Amino acid sequence: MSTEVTPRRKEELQEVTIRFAGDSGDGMQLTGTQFTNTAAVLGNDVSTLPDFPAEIRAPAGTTYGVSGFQIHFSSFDIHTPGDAVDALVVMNPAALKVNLEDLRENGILIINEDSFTEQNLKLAGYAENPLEDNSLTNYRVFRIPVTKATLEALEELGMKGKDAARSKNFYALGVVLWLYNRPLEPTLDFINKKFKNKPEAIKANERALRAGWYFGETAEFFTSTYDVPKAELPAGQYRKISGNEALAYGLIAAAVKSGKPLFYGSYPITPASDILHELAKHKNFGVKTFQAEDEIAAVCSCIGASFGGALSVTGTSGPGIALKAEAMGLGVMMELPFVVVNVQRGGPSTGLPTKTEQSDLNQVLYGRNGECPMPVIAAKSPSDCFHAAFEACKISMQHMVPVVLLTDAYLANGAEPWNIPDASLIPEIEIEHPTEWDGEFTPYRRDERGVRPWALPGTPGLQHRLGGLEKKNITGGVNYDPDNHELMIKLRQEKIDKIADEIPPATVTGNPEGGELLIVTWGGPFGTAFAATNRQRSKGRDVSHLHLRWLNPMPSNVEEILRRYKKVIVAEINMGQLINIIRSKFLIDAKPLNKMKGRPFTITEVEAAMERELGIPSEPISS
Amino acid sequence: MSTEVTPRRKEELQEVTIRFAGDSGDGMQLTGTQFTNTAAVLGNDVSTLPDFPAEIRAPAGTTYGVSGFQIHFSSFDIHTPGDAVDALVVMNPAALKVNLEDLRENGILIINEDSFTEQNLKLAGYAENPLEDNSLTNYRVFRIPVTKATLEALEELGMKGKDAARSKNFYALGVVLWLYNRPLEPTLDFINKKFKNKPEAIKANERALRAGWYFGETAEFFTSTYDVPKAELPAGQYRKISGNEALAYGLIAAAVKSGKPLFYGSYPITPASDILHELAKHKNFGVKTFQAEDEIAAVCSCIGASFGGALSVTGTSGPGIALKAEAMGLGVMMELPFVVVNVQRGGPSTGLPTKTEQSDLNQVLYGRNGECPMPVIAAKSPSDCFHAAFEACKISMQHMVPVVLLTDAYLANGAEPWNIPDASLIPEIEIEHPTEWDGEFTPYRRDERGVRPWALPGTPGLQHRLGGLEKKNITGGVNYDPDNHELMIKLRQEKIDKIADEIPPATVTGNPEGGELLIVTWGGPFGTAFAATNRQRSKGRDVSHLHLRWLNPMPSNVEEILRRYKKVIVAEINMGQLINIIRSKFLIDAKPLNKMKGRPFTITEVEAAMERELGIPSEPISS
Amino acid sequence: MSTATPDKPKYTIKDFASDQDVRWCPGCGDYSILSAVKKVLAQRDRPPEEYCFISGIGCSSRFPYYMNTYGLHTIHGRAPAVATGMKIVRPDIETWLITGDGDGLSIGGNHFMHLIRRNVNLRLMLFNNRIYGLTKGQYSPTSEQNKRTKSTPMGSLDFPVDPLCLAIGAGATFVARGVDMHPKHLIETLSRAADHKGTAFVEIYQNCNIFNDGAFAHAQDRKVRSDNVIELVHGEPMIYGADLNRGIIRNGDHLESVTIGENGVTKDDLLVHDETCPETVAFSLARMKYPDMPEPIGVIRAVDRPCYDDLVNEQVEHAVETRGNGDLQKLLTGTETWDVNG
Amino acid sequence: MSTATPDKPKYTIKDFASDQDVRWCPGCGDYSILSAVKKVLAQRDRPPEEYCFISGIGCSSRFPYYMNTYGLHTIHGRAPAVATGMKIVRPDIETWLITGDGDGLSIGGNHFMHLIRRNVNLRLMLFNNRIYGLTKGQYSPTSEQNKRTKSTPMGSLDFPVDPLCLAIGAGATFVARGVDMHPKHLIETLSRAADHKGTAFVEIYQNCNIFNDGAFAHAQDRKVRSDNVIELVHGEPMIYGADLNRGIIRNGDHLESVTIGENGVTKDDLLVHDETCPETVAFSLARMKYPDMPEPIGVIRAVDRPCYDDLVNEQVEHAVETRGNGDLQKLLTGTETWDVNG
Ligand SMILES: Cc1ncc(C[n+]2csc(CCOP(=O)(O)OP(=O)(O)O)c2C)c(N)n1
Ligand SMILES: Cc1ncc(C[n+]2csc(CCOP(=O)(O)OP(=O)(O)O)c2C)c(N)n1
Ligand code: SF4
Ligand code: SF4
Ligand SMILES: [Mg+2]
Ligand SMILES: [Mg+2]
Repeated sequence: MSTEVTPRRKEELQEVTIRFAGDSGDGMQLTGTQFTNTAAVLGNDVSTLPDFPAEIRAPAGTTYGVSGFQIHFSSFDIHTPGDAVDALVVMNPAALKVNLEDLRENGILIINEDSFTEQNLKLAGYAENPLEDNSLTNYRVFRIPVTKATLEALEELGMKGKDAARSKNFYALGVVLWLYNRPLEPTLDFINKKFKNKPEAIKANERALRAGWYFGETAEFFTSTYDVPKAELPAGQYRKISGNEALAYGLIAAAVKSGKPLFYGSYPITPASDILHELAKHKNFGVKTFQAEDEIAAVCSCIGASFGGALSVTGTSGPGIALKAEAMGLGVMMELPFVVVNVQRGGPSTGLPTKTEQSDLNQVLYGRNGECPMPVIAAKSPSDCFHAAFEACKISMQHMVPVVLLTDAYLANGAEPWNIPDASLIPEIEIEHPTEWDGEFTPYRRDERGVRPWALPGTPGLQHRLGGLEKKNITGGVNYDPDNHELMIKLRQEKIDKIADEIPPATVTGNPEGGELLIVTWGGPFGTAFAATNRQRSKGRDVSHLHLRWLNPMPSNVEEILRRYKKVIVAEINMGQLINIIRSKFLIDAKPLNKMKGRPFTITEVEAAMERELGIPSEPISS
Repeated sequence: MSTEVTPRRKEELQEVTIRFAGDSGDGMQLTGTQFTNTAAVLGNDVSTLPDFPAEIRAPAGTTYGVSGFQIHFSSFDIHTPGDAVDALVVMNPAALKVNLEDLRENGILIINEDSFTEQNLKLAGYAENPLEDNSLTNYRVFRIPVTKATLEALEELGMKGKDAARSKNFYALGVVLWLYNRPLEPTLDFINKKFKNKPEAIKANERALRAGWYFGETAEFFTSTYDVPKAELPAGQYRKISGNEALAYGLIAAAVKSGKPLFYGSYPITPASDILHELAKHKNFGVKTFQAEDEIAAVCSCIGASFGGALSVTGTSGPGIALKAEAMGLGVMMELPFVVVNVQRGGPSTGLPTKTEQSDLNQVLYGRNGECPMPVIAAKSPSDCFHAAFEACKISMQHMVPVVLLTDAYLANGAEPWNIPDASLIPEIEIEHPTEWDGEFTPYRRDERGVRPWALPGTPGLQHRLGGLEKKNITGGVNYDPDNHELMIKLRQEKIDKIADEIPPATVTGNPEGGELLIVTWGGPFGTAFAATNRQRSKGRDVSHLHLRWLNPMPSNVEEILRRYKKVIVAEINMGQLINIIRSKFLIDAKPLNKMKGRPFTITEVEAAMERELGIPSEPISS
Repeated sequence: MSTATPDKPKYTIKDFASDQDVRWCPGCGDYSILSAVKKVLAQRDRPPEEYCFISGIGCSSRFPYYMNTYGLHTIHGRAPAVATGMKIVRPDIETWLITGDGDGLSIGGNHFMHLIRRNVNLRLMLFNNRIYGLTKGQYSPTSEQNKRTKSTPMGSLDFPVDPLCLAIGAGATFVARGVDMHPKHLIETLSRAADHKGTAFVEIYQNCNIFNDGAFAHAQDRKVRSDNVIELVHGEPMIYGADLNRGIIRNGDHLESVTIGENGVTKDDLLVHDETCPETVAFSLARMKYPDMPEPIGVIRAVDRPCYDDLVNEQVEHAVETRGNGDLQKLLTGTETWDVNG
Repeated sequence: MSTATPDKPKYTIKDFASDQDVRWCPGCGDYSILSAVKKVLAQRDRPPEEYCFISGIGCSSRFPYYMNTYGLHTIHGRAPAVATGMKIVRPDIETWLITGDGDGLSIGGNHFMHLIRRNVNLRLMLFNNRIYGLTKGQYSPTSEQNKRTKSTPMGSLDFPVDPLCLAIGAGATFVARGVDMHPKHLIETLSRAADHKGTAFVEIYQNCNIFNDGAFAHAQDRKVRSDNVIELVHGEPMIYGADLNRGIIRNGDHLESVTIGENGVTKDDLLVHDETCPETVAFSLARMKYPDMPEPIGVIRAVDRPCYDDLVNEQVEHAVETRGNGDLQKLLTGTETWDVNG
C-alpha cells in the first residue's frame, strides 16, 4: 500500500454540505455523526439533519429502507443543515435514487460501485444501471469498490463476508475525511471506546477507516482536497448537542435551579422517545422517569406528581398530544404546573413518524374542550431546546399553569455546536409553597399576577381538593353559578396574558425600525430565515426577520413590530397556522410561505419567497 | 270544595315565560314538560330551557340541588325560551334564591310556603325569611301552602306523608294551568299513560292536579287569569321535539334514505347520552347501538363500521371529543365516512356538565395532530338538529370524510313545535360502492369532487388496506415521499373545500343588500339573534342577521355578504372562536359579543349589543 | 398486619370530614362507605394532611370533596395514573383511590390493570353499583347480561367482568371485598387495606337506590346475606350460613359448597382460608358467584411484593450512591468538548 | 372443532399474499407468523375478499399490508375497538386482529379486555416479543422485571402481565399459545383459532432479533424446547420432555411437574387436558412459567358462549319481528301531535 503519493491541490471552502446515504443497516447515522464530531472538534460550525425511515431495518436495497445523514460545516456561523448537497456518498442504488435530486450540479458523488448489482438495481427501481447510462454526467462521479476494498483490508484479520463488510461505512468515512482534510483521531478514539468489549470490531473498523483514508491519498482519483477553516465562534468551551439532549438537560437544569425533583412521565413515541432515554440515565439528579402505559396515563401522572410538588414533565409527539388533550384541560382547571413537550412530526394521524413538521401549533393552542388556554413556547434550534425547556419549566411553576413546549423532528435529531453554559450562572427558579394561611385555606386566591398558591400535601391545615368541575373563585369549591363561571374563564385567561410581562420583548434581525418586508417564523425555521435574511440584506434588500419563541402569550411588542413593515411573510412547515393568529389578532394581510414535505425549508426557498414578495425576479435556482 | 266562584278578568297576552323551580326530586322537569305540551297542543309556539344540576339528586333544600324548567309560549313565531321570566313557581327557598333574579319586575311569584321552614331557609343560605322581610315587594307574590293542600287532597285516598307529598308538583301545575287558562286533559291523559301500572299514583296525581286547579278557581287570590292565543304557524301536523330527539331521528332518516344500516357507537356523557337512549329504542330500523368502553373505542368502532359499509355515527360532548381526536385524524387519513356529534357543554375540563356553551368550535376544527381538516356543521334550533344530522350524514358518505355535527346542551334539551316532515318527500341519499375496477384497485383514485371510492369488504378483487401512515396518491400504499406528502395534504383539503359547492349559499335576514350592522351567529344563538334583529328592525334600525350552519367549509358567499355591512358583530356563547376565523380569513374588523354563563343569550342582551354598536343609547333594561 | 388502633385515638371522625355538603342522593350506599372510611382513619395515627384521596368521575368519585384531606377529583377513568404520579414523588402521602365500576373498569380498565401490576402503594376502592349512576342509569361492565337500562332497552349483551378476577389476573397483592350495608365488616376490611404495603384493592358492593336498587340485595339484606356471602378469615375454615352449617371444600379442580353433617362432611373437611394462597386459589375463590355459591367477602388474598414507588426511589438512591449527586456543570459539559478562543 | 381442510384446496398461499414488500428486519419472527397465517388461510374455503385483517401500531401491526385481503392498519392500541365496529355491521367478514405486547397490553389493554369479555367473533393474535420493536427497544408490559432497555437503563420495575391470565380473567372463550419458530404447531393452533366462534385469543412468542433477541429461546430452541414447553392436546395426558417422561399432576390446590417413573408416578397419574375446563383450571395452566414449570402451548381452553356480533344482530332481528320494519313517517310523527290549519 505504500506507493508514491501525488500531491493534490488543496482548495479552501467556506462551507460544505455532505450527505451520507445507504441502507438502514449500513451505519450511515454513525458515519455522519462521526464526521460531524470531527468537524466540530476542529472548530467548524456544524448543523446536521438525520433522515431515516419509520421501519427499524427495512429489507436491504429498497428505497424506503434508505437512511441518510446530512452535515453542513463551515467557517462561519451557520444555522441550517445546508441546502443543496456538495458531496453525496451513496452506499447502494436505492440511496442514489432517493438522494440524487438534492446534489448540486457538478457536486461530488461517491458511489460504492460494488452494490450496483442487478438485484439491487431492481430493488431500487432502476431499469438501467445509472452508472452506465450517462445519467450522472452532471456530477463529479467517483466510483469506489467500497465493499471489495473493505473485505480486502480485513482479510489479514481473517474476517470475511458479512462480518467484514459491516465495516464498509468506516472505509467510506475514511475516504471522505481524507477528502476534506479532517483527522482520523477522533474517530479512532470513538471506535476504541464504542467497541471496548469487542477487540475484533476495533481492529476491523480501524483498518477499514485507515484503508479508506489511504485510498484517497494513494489512488489517482481525486484531483483536489478541500479544507474548511475554523469558524469564528464566540470564545468558550464547546460541545455538540442535539435538540432532544438539550431539552433533557434543560429540564434537569430547571430541576436543579428550582430545587425540585424532576418527574418525567412519558410513553415512547418517535421522535420524542430519546428524551425519556436521556433522562433515565440521570437518576443521580433525583430524576424519576415513568414509562406509562399510554400517553393519557403519562400526562395524568404529571398531574399527580405536580400536586405532590415535583417539577413534572410529559413528552410526546402529535398523536400523543391528541390523547393528552382531556387531561391537559384538567391541568388548566386545576391550575397545576407541568410541561407538555411536543416533538412534532409529520401528520395527520400516524403520518410520517420520522419526518419533521410544524403542524401541531393549532392542536396545542386549541385542541381542548371549552375555553382552555395554555402558554406555548417553541424552541428555535437544537441548542435552544435547552433554554426553551428551562423557560417552560420556570413559567409553568411560577405561574401555576401547564405549559406546552414545541420542538420538532428536525430540531430533536439535528445537532449543532453548543457554547457550554456556566451552570453557576444559570439563575435560580424561585418557587414558594405556603406553609400556613390566614384563616381557612383558599386555594384559588390569586396574587397580583393572577397566580394561585401551590400548597403541598403533608402541609398541616392547608388540606384542599382540586377537580375538573368549575370552581368558585377564591375558595375553589365546586360551583355552577353563571357569573362565577364567566369570571373564572376570564381569570384563567388573564393569568396567561400576564405572562407577557415576564417574557422578553421580541427583537428583529435586519432593520428593527421597519421597512419593506418582514419574515416571521417560529420554531425550526428560525435558522433558515435568519440566514436567508442576512443573505438578502447582503444583496442590499430591505428584509428583516422576526422570530417568535413564545406563541402564547406573544411578547407585547409584536403588533408594534409587525406594523412597521410594508409586507409580512409568515414561514411555517405547515399549511399556515401562526399566520391565522397574526391575521386575526392584528388584521394584517400577512402572506404565507408553507412547505409540507417532512423537511425544513432551504435558504434558497426562503430567499425566493422574499424576492417574490419584493417583486424581484429570482435568479434561476441551480439545483 | 264547591264554593261560589268569583268571575275573574281574563287578560290576553301575546307571549309568556314561566319558570318552574324546585328540588331535583320535586319533579320540575316533568311539570314544565307537561305545561309545554299543553300549550303546544293548544296551538301556541313554544320554546323551552331545562336547567338541572350535575348531581343526580342532591340533598333536598340546597341551592345546588335546584332544578328548573323554563317555558316560553306565544301567539307568534318565537325562537327562544324567553328572556325575563313573567311567572316563577318556586317549591322551596333554595329555588327562590337561585331564580329570583330572572323574574321581571312585578312578575308573578308563586311560592310553596310550606317549604319555608327554618331548616330549608338555612340550607338555602337565607339569614331572614324572604317571605317576611319585605324583600319581595317588587313582585306579585302568591303564597300557597302547596304541600299541605296536596296532603289534604290525598287524605281521602288514605295516602300520607312522603308518598302523598310527591304529588305536589301536579298541584302546582294545576294552579298554573288554571291561571293561564290551559286545559287539564292533556295532563290527565299523560298521568294515565305514565302510571298505567300504578293505579294509586294515577289517583293521587289526578287529585292533586285538580285540587290545584280548583284552588285557583276558588280562592280569592288571583285577580285575573291570562290567555295566550294560538300562534299563526304554517299549516301542518305538529309535534313537540327536543334537539336530541330530532338529532336521533335525523340519523335514522339518513339511514333509511341512504339504504344503509345505522351504527351508533357511543359512550354515555351528559348532555349527549339521550341520543344513545333514543336510538336504542329503534332497532327495528336496523339501528345498531354500541355502548363502548370509552370514547376512543366508540369512535374507533365507527371507523370499523364505516369500513364495513354502515352509516356510522358517534356522539359525545367536549371531553369525549378530546379523547376522540386521534381516531378522528385516522378517519381523515383513511378518508372513511362517519359523523362525530358533539353536544357541547360548559368547559374547560369537566366544567359545567349540564350547562350550555359553544366553546368547542376551535377543538373540532383544530384539535388534531397535523393538517387534519374536517367539515363541521352546527344545528341552529332543536328541530334543526334533525336536518343538520341528515345533512352531516349525507355529506360524510357522499364525500368520504368524517364530519363533525355540533349542537349544545341548550338545543339538545330544549324543545319546540315541529311541523312534521313528510317522510316520502325527504330526498334519497345516493351512495355507490364499486363492485369492479379497471385493473388493480386504486383506493385513492379520486373523482372530480376529490372523492375516493368506498369499496366494501366482501367485494371480490377490491381487497385493499387503509392505514394512518401517509399514503401514496392513487394507490394508497404507504409512502414517505416529500412531494407526495404535500400533494396529499392539499388533496385532503381540496376535497373539503369543494363541499362548499354543494351546500346552500348563506342567506341574510333583514337587508341582504347590505347596511349598517350585521350580526353573525352559529349554532344555538340563531333564534335569539333572529328575534333581536327583527325587534331592532321594527324599531327602524338597519340591522341584519347572518347565520352560519356550515362552519367548514363556509358557504362560498360569506365574504361577499360580510363586506356589504359597515359593522359586523359575531355573537357566540364562548370567548370568541368563529370571530377569529372571520377576522383571519377576511381581515374584517368584526366585533365579539360573548357570554360564558352556561346559558343562552337573551334577546335583550343581543339588542343591547346591537344598539351599542350602532351608537344608540340603550333603554335601561328593566329587571 | 394488625389494625393500628392506638390506645387513645389521636383523631376523631370529625377531623376527617370536610365542610362540603354531601351531594349524593338520599339513601345512596356511598354514605355508609364514606362513614366507614372516616372511622377507619380516625382509628389511625396519621393526621389528615398526610392523606390524599384521588378519584375519577362518577357519583362515587365525588368522595374526595367530603374528606378533610388533600384530594383530587380528576377525569373519567384516569385516577390510577394520577395517583401513580403522586405516589412516585410523594411516597410519604397515604393515598386512597376511589373509583366506580364505570370509571374503574370501563374507561379506566387499563390504568386499573397497570396500577395493580405495578403494585403502587395505595388503597384502591371500587364502588361497584353495577350501573352508571352519574349519567343516570346506563349499564356498566359489571352489570349482569340482559340488563335493561336506558341504553339497553332490549337488554345488555356484554358478559360482565369480575373486578376481583381482573385484579388477580393482573397480579394484585391485596384483594378484598366489602358491602356498604355491612359497616362493621367493611371497616375491618378497609383497616386491613390501610395496613397493606402495595396496591390494596377492595371491591365494595354499593347500592344505587335510584338507578339499580337492590342489585346486591343478596349480600346486603340482613335476612338472607349470611346464606349468600362467606366471610373469609385467615386461618379459619371457610364456613358460612345463618346456622353456620355450610362450608367450602375442594373437589379436584374446583370448589364446592357443602353442608356440614350431610354426606358425612365435618367442619374439618372444610378448606381453611389462607390469605397468602397462590393467585390460582384466589382466582377460584373470586369465581364463587351467587346464587350457585356464596360470595366471599373480607380479605381474599394478601401477599408481599415490593411496591413501585419504593422501587423507583430505590433506583434514584442507588444512582446517587454509586454516581454521587448529579453535577449540573458536568452534565452540560459532557465528555467531548473543544475550545474556541475568541 | 376439526380444521376445515377441503380435499382439494381452493386457494394457495399466493392468493393471500399482497404485492407489498415486507418491511420487517431480516430474521424477525414476524416472517414465520405471516407465513403460517397464509398457510392456514390457504387450507380453508373462504376467498381472500371475505377476510379483514385489522391491527394497531407496532412492527407486528404492519401485518395487514402483507395480506391480499381487506385490511386496516389503525392507531396504537385501538384495533379491538375498530374490529368490534366492523364485526357488528359485518358479521360475515372473517376478521383477524393483529397486535403486539405494547399495542395490545400497554396502550390497548382496556380494549383488549372488553373485546374478550364481549366475545366478538374474531381471531386475536398477540405477537409477544416482550419489547417495543417499532420505537426501537423500550420494555413492554410483558418484559421481565429488571429488564435493562433504552428507557430503563437501571432495569424495569413493573411486574410483567401475563397475556393468557389477563384473557382468562376477562372471560375468554378461546385461549391458546404458539411459537413463531414452531410453525407446524403454530399452524395447527391458528387453524383451531380460525374455527372458533367467538374471540379466539392466541399469544405467539415472537423473536425480535434486533432489540430482544432470544427472549423466548427456551421455547424456540429445538434443543431445549421440549423440556420447557408442554403441548396441550385435548383428551391427552399432559406429558412433555425430550424423552416424553415428564408430566403434570394436580397436588391439592396447585399443579406440579413430575417425572414418570420417579416416586411411583405413572402416565395414568397425569392430568388429562380438557379444553372445556373451567376458567380456574385454565388460569392455573396459564400460570405455569419457565423455568419452574413447562409453559403450555396449543389450545388451553375453548368453550362456547354466544358472541357479541350475533347477539346485536339477533336483537335487531327480534325488534323487526316483533315491531315490524321501522316506518320513518310513524317515527317522525310520534304519538302526540296537533294540527295547525293555515
Ligand atoms: C371522558 C368522559 N366520558 C364520559 C363521562 C360521563 N360520565 C361521568 S360518570 C360516568 C360513569 C359513572 O359510572 P361509575 O363509574 O360506575 O360511577 P357511579 O356514578 O355509578 O358511582 C360517565 C360515563 C365523563 N365525565 N367524561
Ligand atoms: C398514540 C401513539 N403512541 C405511541 C406510539 C409509538 N409506538 C408505535 S409502536 C409502539 C410500541 C410497539 O410495541 P409492540 O406493540 O410490542 O409492537 P412491536 O413493534 O414490538 O411488534 C409505540 C409505543 C404511536 N404510534 N402512537
Ligand atoms: S345516582 Fe345512585 S350512585 Fe349516584 S348518588 Fe344517587 S343513589 Fe348514589
Ligand atoms: S425491530 Fe424487532 S420486531 Fe420489529 S421488525 Fe425488527 S426484529 Fe421484528
Ligand atoms: Mg357505578
Ligand atoms: Mg412488542
